[in-house]
Amino acid sequence: MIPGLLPELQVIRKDFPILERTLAGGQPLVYLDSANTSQKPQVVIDAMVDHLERHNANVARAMHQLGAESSEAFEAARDKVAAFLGAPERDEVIFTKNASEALNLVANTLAWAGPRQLREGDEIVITEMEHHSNIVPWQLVAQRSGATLRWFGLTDDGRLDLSRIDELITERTKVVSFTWVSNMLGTVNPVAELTRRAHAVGAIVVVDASQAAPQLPIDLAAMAPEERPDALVFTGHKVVGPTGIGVLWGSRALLEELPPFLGGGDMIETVAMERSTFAAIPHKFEAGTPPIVEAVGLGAAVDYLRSVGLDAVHEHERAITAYALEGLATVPGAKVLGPLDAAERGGAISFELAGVHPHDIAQVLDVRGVAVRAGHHCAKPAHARFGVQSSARMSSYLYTTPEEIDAFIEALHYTRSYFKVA
Amino acid sequence: MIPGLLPELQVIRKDFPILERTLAGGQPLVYLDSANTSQKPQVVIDAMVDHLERHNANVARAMHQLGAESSEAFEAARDKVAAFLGAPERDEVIFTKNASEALNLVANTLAWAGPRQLREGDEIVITEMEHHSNIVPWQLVAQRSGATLRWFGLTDDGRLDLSRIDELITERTKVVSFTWVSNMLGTVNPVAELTRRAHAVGAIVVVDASQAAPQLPIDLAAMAPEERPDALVFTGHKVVGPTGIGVLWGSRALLEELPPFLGGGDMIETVAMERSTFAAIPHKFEAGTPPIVEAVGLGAAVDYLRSVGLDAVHEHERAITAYALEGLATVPGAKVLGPLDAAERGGAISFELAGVHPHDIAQVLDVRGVAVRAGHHCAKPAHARFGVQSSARMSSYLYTTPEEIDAFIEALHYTRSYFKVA
Amino acid sequence: MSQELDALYQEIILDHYKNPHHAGLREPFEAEVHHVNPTCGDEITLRVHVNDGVVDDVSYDALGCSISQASASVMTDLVIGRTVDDALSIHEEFLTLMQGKGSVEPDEDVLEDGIAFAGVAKFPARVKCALLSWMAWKDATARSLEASAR
Amino acid sequence: MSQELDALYQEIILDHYKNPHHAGLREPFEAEVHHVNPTCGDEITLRVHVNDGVVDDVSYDALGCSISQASASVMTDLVIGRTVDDALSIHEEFLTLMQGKGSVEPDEDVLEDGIAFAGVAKFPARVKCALLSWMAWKDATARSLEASAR
Ligand SMILES: Cc1ncc(COP(=O)(O)O)c(C=O)c1O
Ligand SMILES: Cc1ncc(COP(=O)(O)O)c(C=O)c1O
Repeated sequence: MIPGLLPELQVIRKDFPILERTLAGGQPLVYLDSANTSQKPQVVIDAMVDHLERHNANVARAMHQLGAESSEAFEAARDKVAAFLGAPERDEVIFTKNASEALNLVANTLAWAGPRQLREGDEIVITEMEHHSNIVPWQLVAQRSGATLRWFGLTDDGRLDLSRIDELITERTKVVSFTWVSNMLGTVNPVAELTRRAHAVGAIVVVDASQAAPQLPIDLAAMAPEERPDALVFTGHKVVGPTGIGVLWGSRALLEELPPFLGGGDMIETVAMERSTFAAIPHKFEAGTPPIVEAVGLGAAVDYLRSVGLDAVHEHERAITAYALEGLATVPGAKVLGPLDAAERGGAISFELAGVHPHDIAQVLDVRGVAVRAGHHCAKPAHARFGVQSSARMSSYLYTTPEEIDAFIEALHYTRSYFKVA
Repeated sequence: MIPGLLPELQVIRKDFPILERTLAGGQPLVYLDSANTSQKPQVVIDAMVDHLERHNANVARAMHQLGAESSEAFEAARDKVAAFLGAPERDEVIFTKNASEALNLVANTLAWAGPRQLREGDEIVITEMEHHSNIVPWQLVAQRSGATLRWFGLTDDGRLDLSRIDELITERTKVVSFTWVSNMLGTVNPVAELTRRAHAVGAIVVVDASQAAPQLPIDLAAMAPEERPDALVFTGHKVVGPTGIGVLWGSRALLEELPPFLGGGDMIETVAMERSTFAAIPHKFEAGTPPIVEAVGLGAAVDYLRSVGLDAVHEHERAITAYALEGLATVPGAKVLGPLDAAERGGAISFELAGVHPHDIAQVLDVRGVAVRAGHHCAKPAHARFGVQSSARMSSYLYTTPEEIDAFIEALHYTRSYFKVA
Repeated sequence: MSQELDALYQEIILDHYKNPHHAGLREPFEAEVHHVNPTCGDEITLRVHVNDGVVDDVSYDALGCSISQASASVMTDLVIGRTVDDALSIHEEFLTLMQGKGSVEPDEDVLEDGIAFAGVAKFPARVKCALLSWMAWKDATARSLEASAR
Repeated sequence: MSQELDALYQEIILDHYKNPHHAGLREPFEAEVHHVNPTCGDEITLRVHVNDGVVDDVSYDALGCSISQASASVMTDLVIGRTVDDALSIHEEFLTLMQGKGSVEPDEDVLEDGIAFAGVAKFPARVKCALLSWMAWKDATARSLEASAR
């Protein structure tokens, strides 16, 4: 057996009903698209069903028994997420609809009147390996505020090019926003170092943990304050939770400085025709009926991951990724984009196969039940950086077995023979 | 039997598992808080479970079999919602996280550069009976754009005061936004007339259908173009669907004129470091992973309502509301806020009970299993208009029985005796 | 049923509700605050007059349910005339009682009529009502001290 | 398994993919468009030259999978030399085939090599690939006509 795999892997697989599915032609499912969205364990589904069948009511505003039960379940989910992140304070956890909204929330409120308002001459620094959700909000906000958007470039092996850090992070820098783990290259970025540098010039740091939260233990409270980001986001559906929910963690200091984002029910203190005042965090940023049943599901999801243990999940991902990288090395014409050492990367592996377009790879694999992603993976600038228009990507998770990797590699060999690339 | 009730009421009740619940002390649940959030039928829960257990994958971007199934289910939900609204085009249906986000989307994009950009001197007209979610976004946007916010006042019996319409809707008016049915007063507003007047001065019309969609048949395509709003929003959890999803319908003409709202994955055409271009509607306004399983649930929900028949639901609401209004008339000291004729109102009834604070009413009722709401119902300006700080509110839905209304009225009598108001 | 209600609506609470102590806004004061329960809209405007480390007066104008009104009345009884330190420790004790979900045994020597709120702690939705005036008082007191320190 | 694939990847498709007809960008042209499949990033830049109601030339530069590339090649074969009206009706027929989910029987007299795409209609995720160049052509043709009308 490969060292580092989850010892109870077969038991874990039983927790995920979809893994029993067969596809067209009776093919068993080999799901290698978890960086796109993860599958859901029964306990998450059951928690949501129980909520809908027994405890459904609106929160905060409803003071009857169902309302109290629902509010308690919703706020308990906030506690669970706070524990999952090691958040210094539970009220620093804001529920959004996905990671994208969380990033837009920060970007937009930084462009509106307030002590941190972005202005002409200010600079926002992101990186060439960002997901579109951590690019487009900043492009839009730069346009509207007059601030300038600057980019960390990438080295040929898919790391951040830190050689120009002194030129990039300067007194003009107001925000540094970057992904912890790249969804395309798998690269794990140096959060502590970048944050320290940004803090030294007085900039705030936003970390996109959409790919990190599923697979790395996170403990915000344990970070040295100067190395702790000011905001960090992730998305429910990639951490075995449901769609329709994302998380913004922000330090109290930052969240209190930012003006409110969306206006509406539940984010107010009082509303009058002349003007309104706003609730304290977290409610200040949660306008309207929040994703209640989704929070219940997410709470069950992060508890599930913690019960397996994030260290163990991380080990497993590393072992599977190493095994997949080895396998890919046996496929002629296969070229991996990003770091080649599993110890330094996350579990998403983008690759090319000489002579076969990524779409066609994904198609042939799909007929064999192997689900991978093809395209730009919402990371066009990173693709452009490597001179490719698109790539195929396999991504594993805590339920992935070495046998599934074997099936994947075998399917790649078959793809080559099917398209007669010799 | 009361005329107008749903003939299959007992069968319908069986569709809603939560209605079997008992509360503390073995009290059966009498759920009269449906204007706050509705309960969910088994078919909605089952559709969500089936999706999570068998078809879960990301949409649009995933091209394997699960991805195709998930995308198809998600886009089928859009078709169902389009049919529910009688939308002229299915691509005019945008999924948001709730009604509040939908209203903020329109308000914010109107404040950004584009052919309809709000400026100083422009006027936005709303009404004194709006939910905070249709007030605060306009207050914030008025502040940021320099536009002026103006208000329709209310008559003593809780209707819009249209006597000043010529002063309010003028050449300066750029947006008129109002609720179709008031969540506090129950008032049904004259959508066609207000829209015609607004269109005559070139203003766009935004209708908050959060309380209308659950109980009135809506057929946008059948409306005369000059009487058809330009945008209309509602929220999933009030139409027997899940939380975490709302709907913005907008005419293609309007949606194409508005700049994008949130930036991120799935709303782009192409992303480059210099600049990005955006997808066509509906995707232009759906940044990031959308509420997939929620859309599946919402699709099942609106199909459920259509299978019962919105006309029949409306009749039922009217019959129950009339019965409740009669009952309230027997309670000494009970005073209903809003129109007293059930034929002219929706199913939410806010009231006061002389000598007992609304919170205390709700508390006593709750001990008897009767769930009502107390407070300002996110409509503080309307409460202020009637000189009350808060009220109690009972709100029925297609599963409400006359016996439940009897229990509610009886509980009010008991409340009076408990607090010794004689 | 009525037992359950009686646990919440103790006679003492209803008495304070009908005849609130120290109600109305008075001079002198160093700080005035306005607190709102955003959930239900209950409001209180509250003034504190601190003199030489002692809470000389607390006056208020409150709109709200029986629990929130009675709580304001009981709170003023408990803190007026005490040193700020003593009053803060009573505040602490009341807070502990309210957040105890019904598991905390109240100390009548400290909380006096405040022990009537022990039942409220079992109604999570009402805890905020009971705490509104206490939170306003704490806020106003802190501001009074700041104002006098300046 | 391979049968299923063969239904999608007909020999004709693979031939056009390996040896695309009319590829490259040429002059003269009245309109050039750039279309993208936002899902996967496939791109095409396409030029149309219409002369006297006839599609004189269609030239293109395409990046994409076998289906999208082959489709561009087949499309140019079908429309170059036809009247705009005839070409548009072929476009219509191809669209119907692609959106038929596999239930539409293609007419070889009209679609020629295009009938090889009948299998693609059964793969919903690939329909967009097959249509990319056709949509670009229609767009460019409309613009060409506008340009000449001016
Ligand atoms: C009239 C009205 N508008 C808007 C809303 C806001 O809906 P949501 O909280 O789902 O955004 C509600 C319900 O809370 C409502 O009743
Ligand atoms: C690195 C990264 N950031 C952001 C996102 C956006 O997440 P969501 O689509 O849930 O908003 C994703 C996933 O799509 C991602 O991989």
